[in-house]
Amino acid sequence: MFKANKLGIIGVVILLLFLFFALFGPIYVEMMGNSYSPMGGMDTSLGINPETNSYAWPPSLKHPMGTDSKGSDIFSQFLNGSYLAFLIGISIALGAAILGVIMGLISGYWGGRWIDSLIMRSADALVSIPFLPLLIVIAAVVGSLHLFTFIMIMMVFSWVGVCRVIRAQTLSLRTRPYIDSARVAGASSSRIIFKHIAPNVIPLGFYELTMIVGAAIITESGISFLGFGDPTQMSWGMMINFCTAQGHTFKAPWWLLPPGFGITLLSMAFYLIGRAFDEIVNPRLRKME
Amino acid sequence: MGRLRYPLRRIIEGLITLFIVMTIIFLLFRVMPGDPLSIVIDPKMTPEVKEMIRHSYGLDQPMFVQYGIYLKNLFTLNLGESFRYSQPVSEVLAARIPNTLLLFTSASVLSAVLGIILGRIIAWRRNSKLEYGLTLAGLFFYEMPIFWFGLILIYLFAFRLNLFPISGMIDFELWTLGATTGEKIIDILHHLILPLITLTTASFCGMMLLMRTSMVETMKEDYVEAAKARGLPDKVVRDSYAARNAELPVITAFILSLSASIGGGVLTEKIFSWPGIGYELYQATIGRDYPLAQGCFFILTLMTILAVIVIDITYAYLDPRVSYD
Amino acid sequence: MANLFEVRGLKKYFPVGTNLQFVNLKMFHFQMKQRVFTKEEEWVRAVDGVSFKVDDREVFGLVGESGCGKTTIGRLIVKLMEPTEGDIYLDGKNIVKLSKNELKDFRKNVGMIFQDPYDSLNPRFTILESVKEPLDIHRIGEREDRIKKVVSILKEVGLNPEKSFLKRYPHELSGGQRQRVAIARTLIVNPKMVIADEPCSMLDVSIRAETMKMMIKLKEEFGLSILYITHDISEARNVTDSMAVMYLGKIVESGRTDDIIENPSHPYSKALISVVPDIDPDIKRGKIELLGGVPSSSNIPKGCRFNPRCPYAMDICREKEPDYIRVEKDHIASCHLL
Amino acid sequence: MNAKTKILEVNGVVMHYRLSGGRSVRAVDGISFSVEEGRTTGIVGESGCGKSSVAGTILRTLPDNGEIKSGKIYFKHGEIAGKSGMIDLFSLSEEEIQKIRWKGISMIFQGAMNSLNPVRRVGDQIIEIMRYKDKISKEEAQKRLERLCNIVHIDPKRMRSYPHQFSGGMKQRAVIAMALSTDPKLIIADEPTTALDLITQDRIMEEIKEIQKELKMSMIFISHDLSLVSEISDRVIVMYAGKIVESCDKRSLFREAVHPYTRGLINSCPRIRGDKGKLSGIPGEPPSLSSPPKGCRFHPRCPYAIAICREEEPEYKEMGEGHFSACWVVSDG
Repeated sequence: MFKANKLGIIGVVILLLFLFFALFGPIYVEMMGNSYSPMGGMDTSLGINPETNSYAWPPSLKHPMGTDSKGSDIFSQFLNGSYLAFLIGISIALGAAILGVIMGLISGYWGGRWIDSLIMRSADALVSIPFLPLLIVIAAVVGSLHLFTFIMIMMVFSWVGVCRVIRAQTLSLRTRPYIDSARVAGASSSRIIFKHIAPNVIPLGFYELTMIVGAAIITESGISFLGFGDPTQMSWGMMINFCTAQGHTFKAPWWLLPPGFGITLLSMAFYLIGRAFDEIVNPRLRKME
Repeated sequence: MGRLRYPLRRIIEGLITLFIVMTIIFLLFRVMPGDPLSIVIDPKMTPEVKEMIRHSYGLDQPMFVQYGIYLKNLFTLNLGESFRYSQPVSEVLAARIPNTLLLFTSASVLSAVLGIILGRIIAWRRNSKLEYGLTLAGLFFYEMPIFWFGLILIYLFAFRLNLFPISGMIDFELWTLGATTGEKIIDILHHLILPLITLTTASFCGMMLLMRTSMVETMKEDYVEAAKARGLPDKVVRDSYAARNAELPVITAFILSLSASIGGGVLTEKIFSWPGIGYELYQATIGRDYPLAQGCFFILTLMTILAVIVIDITYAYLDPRVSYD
Repeated sequence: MANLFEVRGLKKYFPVGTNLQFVNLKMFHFQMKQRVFTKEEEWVRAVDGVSFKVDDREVFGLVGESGCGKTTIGRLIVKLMEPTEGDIYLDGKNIVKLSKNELKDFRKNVGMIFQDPYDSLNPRFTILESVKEPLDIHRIGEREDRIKKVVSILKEVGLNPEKSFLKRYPHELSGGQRQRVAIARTLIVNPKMVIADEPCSMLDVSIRAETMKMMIKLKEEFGLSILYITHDISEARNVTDSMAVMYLGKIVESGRTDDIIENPSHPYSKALISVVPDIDPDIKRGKIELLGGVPSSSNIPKGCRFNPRCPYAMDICREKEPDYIRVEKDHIASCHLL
Repeated sequence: MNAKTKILEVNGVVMHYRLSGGRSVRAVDGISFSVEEGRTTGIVGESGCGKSSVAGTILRTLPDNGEIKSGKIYFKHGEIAGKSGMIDLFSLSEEEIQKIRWKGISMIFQGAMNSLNPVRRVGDQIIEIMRYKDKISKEEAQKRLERLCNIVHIDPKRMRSYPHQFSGGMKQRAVIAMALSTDPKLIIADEPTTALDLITQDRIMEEIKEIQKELKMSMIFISHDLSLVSEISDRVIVMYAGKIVESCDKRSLFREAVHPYTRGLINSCPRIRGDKGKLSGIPGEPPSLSSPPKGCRFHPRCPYAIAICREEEPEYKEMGEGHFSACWVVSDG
C-alpha cells in the first residue's frame, strides 16, 4: 500500500538520504581530520578570497560545499546540521506525541468532565500564545536557549495538535458499541483505554507527529537565525545566522543555500511520510477497498 | 441578546485566555533562575541605587502584590518605560501596531483567499498533473524556513534585479522631500511587496494543502454525489456544495496555525527591517530592553487572541449548525 | 415461573445539554470545534416510569419507535448508565447500587448484544481475542481451556468450521457472521440474562431469520432470559413470549405477545401493527392513521402522552394521564378508552 | 399483457467495479428489464446484490472505478442531441446525459438524510435545481416550491430551515420534493425509507403512492424489503449476486414465485398477519461479487441444488405469461 503512494516514496527517499548525512557526519570528520570539525575547525591553507573579502571560497574538490568566512568546511557543518535536525525534530516530536496521546486519551475518555475541560482550556491557551516571540523573550532573560531548554519548551507547546486528534477520536470511539460491549463484559477503565481505545487511536496521531518534526526543525532554525540558539551547536539555522551576520548573504550563495534546502527537504520528507501513512491508516480516506 | 451572545461569550473566553497566558509569563520570569533586573542593574551601581530600581519595579514587595501590580499595569496598558527610546512602551508600540497590522492582515487575508481558491481547484482535478505539481511545490514552500525564503527574495529581486527596496517601510529621502499622499502610499506598497510575498507564501501553501485534503474528503459526502446526480453544473457542485463545506475545517486549522504565523511575522519583519512589533521585539531583546520586549510580547499575544476570536465568530456564522442560543 | 428480573418505576432524565457543549463533527486531522448552546434546565424524559418483569427462560420484547426510550432501558439495565430513579432487580437483588466486586459478578450474569454488527467487535482483535476477552476479564479457566471454550461456543453459534475463524479479523467476516461472533462473546461466560438491542435490524433479510432462530435455540440450551429490543413488531411476534409496547418513555401496553398481536388494546399498538407491510398483496390491512409526528421527549404532552396523535382522543385524554387497565390475564394497557 | 409503452428498457447491462490489483467486482452482471409508462417496477435484493448499482448505471453516476462493460439502456425522452424516441443512454455524451438527469430521470437517494447540503437552506437547494434545470425566474420557482410542499406535506415556512433542523421523515419528504421539482418522466427511488420508523415509513409510502397516482409517474423502486416492494410495485424483480433470478407481476409473486431464492426470501419475512407459521431463513451467506460461485450463483445456499447447478449458469427464461426465472430445477420441472 505504501508503494501506491508516490509522494510517500519521495518522502522516504529524502529521509533516508538525510539519515545517511546525519550518520556520515562524524565519519567524515574522522576521515578528513580535525580541521573539518563543524565547530571551530578551519582550513589554514586557504587564502583570502577577494570576491568575498574573507576565507569563504566556493565549492571545490577539497570542500564540496565550499568554506565559510573563517575557512570552515560547510559540508561538514551541513552534515552536523542534519544530525542536529534529527535529534531536535524527533525528540521534540516524540515527547510531544507521548504527552499529546496521554492528554488526548484522558481528555477524550472522560470527555465533558472537569479534567477534560482543564486539558482543553490549557490547550486553547497554548494555541493562543505566539511561541516564537515567547522563545525570544525567554532567550532575552536567559541569554541564549540551550538545546535541552529549547527541546523542553517546544514539547510543552507542541502536544496540542496530537491531543486534539486523539481526543476527537477517543470521544467518538468511546460511544462505539465495541467499547460498550467491553464494558458490559466487565472490562475495567484501564483495560478499555489501553486495550481497546489506544491501539485504535494512536496511529491517527502519527500524521501530527510528523508535522511536529517539521515545525520543530523550522522553529529551531528561526531561533538560531535570530541569534538566540545554542552557541555550542552548529545547526542549519546557525549556519544561516553566521552567513548573514558575517555579511555574506549576497556574496556566498554556497553558504546560504545548503542549510535552507536541508531544512526544507527534511521537513518535507517527514510531512510526506506522515501524509502517506495517514492515507493508509485513516479509513475515511480510503475508497472502496 | 440573541446573536450577540456568542461573540460576547467568545470575548470573555479570550480575556480569560489572555489572563492565563500573562500569568504564565509572570511566573516564568519570577521562577526563572537569575534576577529579572540583572539586565537593568549594572553591577557597578551602589546598593542604594539598586534598591531604588528594585523598588521602582515593585520587586521588594511580596509575590502576590507584585502580581497585582503586574496585572493592573497590563490592563491599564501601563507597560513601563523603554530604555532605548526613553519613552513609555505603550507609545513606542502605538506607533508600531499599524505597521504590523498592515503586513499581517494583508498576508492572512491573501493567503486564506488564495489558498482556498487554489486548493479547491486542485482537489477538483484530482490525480491530474496540476494536482501533483502544485501539491509538491506547495509542500516545498510550506516547509521552507520563512526567513531563508525572504533572504533569497531579497537577493533575487532587491539585490540582483533591483526591483524592490532591500528593507524598511518607507523611503526617508522621498518622505522628507515632501511627497504627496499618493506617492507616499505607493512608496509603502512598494516596500510592502517583498515582505508580503514572504509572509504569505508559507501560510498560503499550508491553506492550499489543507483545503485540498478537506475538499477531497468532502467530495465523498453523499450530498456532493447527490448534487452531481441531480445534474447541477460542475461549478455549482464544486463551489456551493463541496468547497462551501470543505472550508469549515480549514478555518479551524487556520486558527490553530495563527500563533505559528505570528512567529513567522517576527522573522519577516526582522529580515526586512519592517518597523513593526516583531522587529521591535527582536531589537528590544538584542538591546536588553526588557519592558519593551514584554510589551511587544503582550501585544502580539493580544493580537493572536483577538484574531482567534474574530475567526471563531466568523466560523459560527458560516456554519448554520452552530446555534446561538 | 419465577421472576428472574424485574424493573420498577425506572426513570432516566437527561439534561438537554449543559449550557456549553463541544460537539465533534467527523473530520480528518482536526477536531472541528462546534459549539452548541442550549437552554439550561431542560430535561429529556427518555424513560419516564417503566415497570416490567421478565420470567426465567423467557424472551421479553420491548417494542417502539426510535426515541421511545427502549434502548435507554437496555443501557440502564446493563449499567452503562445510572437511572435517575427506580429499581432494577436481578434474582431478587437490587442492582442499582453495587460494590466493585458485586458489579463484576453482575457483569458475568448479564450480557448485551448490540445492533450494529460492523461496530460491536474491536477491529484490531482477532475473533479468538474478541470471544475470549470475557474469560480473560473474569479469569475463568486456564489458557488452554479458554481456547477450547471459544472453539466450542463458535460451533454453538453456527460458525463453521469453527477453527478457521479464530485467527480472522472482523472486517473479513460478513454482517451475519459478525453478529454470531458477538453472540458467542456474550454467551461464553454463561450469563443468566441477555439484553439484545435490535440484534437483527442491520442484517439482511435472509440472514435475519436464521439469526432469530439461533437466538431462540440458544435461549433453550443456555437457559437464558432475553430482553429483546426492537422497533419491528412483526419481528417481536416471531421471537418473544411476552412484550411491552413503549411510547415516549412509557409502556402503553404489555402482555403475552400473541394476545397483543391478536387483540391490541391501545390505539398506538393498533397503529404500529397496522403499518407493517405484507408480502401478500391480497391482505387488506385496516390502517389506523396517526396524526402528526412524535413530539420531542423534552416536551411531553399533558395528559395521555399519546393524545395529540391519537385519532380517538377525548377531552379527558388531554387532562389526565391514564392508569394501567387489565384487559385480560397478564395483559394491561394504559388508555382512557378501556 | 396489453401493449403499454415502455419508458425505459434495460438490455443485458454489465457493470463492473475495478479494484486494485486488476481484480473487479461484477456488481451488475447482464440484467434486462423494462419500465412501462405510469407503472412501477420494483427491484428487491439483499445488500450488495447490485440493486443500487443499477440505479447508478442508468443515471451514469457511478464512482470513478465503475465501468459499464456492455449492454444498452433505452430511455424515452423528448428530443435531445438531435435524437428522439427511445434514446440509447450510453451513446450520450456527459453533457447530454447531464440534461437527462433530473429532467428525464430523477432520483430519491438511499440515505436521503445525507443527500442535502448541510450548510444551505432546504428550500434554496430545491429552488436552485429548478432554476438550473428549467431556467425559470425566482418567483416562479418559489411558487412551484409551495405547490411541491403541499404535495409532500411540508409547511412551506419550514423551507427556510437548514437540513439539521429537520426530522428524518421531513428530510425524506424534502428529498422527494426535490426529485419531483422538475417534472421528471421517471423516478428512481433507492431505499427511500430505510432508517425511518415503521410509522413514518408507512406515511411516506402512502405519499409516494398518492403522488404516483396523481402525476402518473413511472418509477423504479429499489429496496431490500420484499413486502414493501410488493406493496408499491406493479412488477417485481428479484436480484441475487448481480443477476436477476426472477421477475413477475406483483400478484403472482407471493403465491407463484418459483425460484428457491425468492421462496426463501418470502419465508424469511416475519409477518404480523395470518399464521405465525415458522420462520425459515436461507442458510449461508450471500457470495462475494469479486469471486462468485461457478454455475448458478445461488447453488451453495440452495436446498434443491443438483449437479448441473454447480456447473452451468441457468438461463433466464419465461415460465408463464410475464413470469421469468433463472433456475435449472424449476425449468426442468
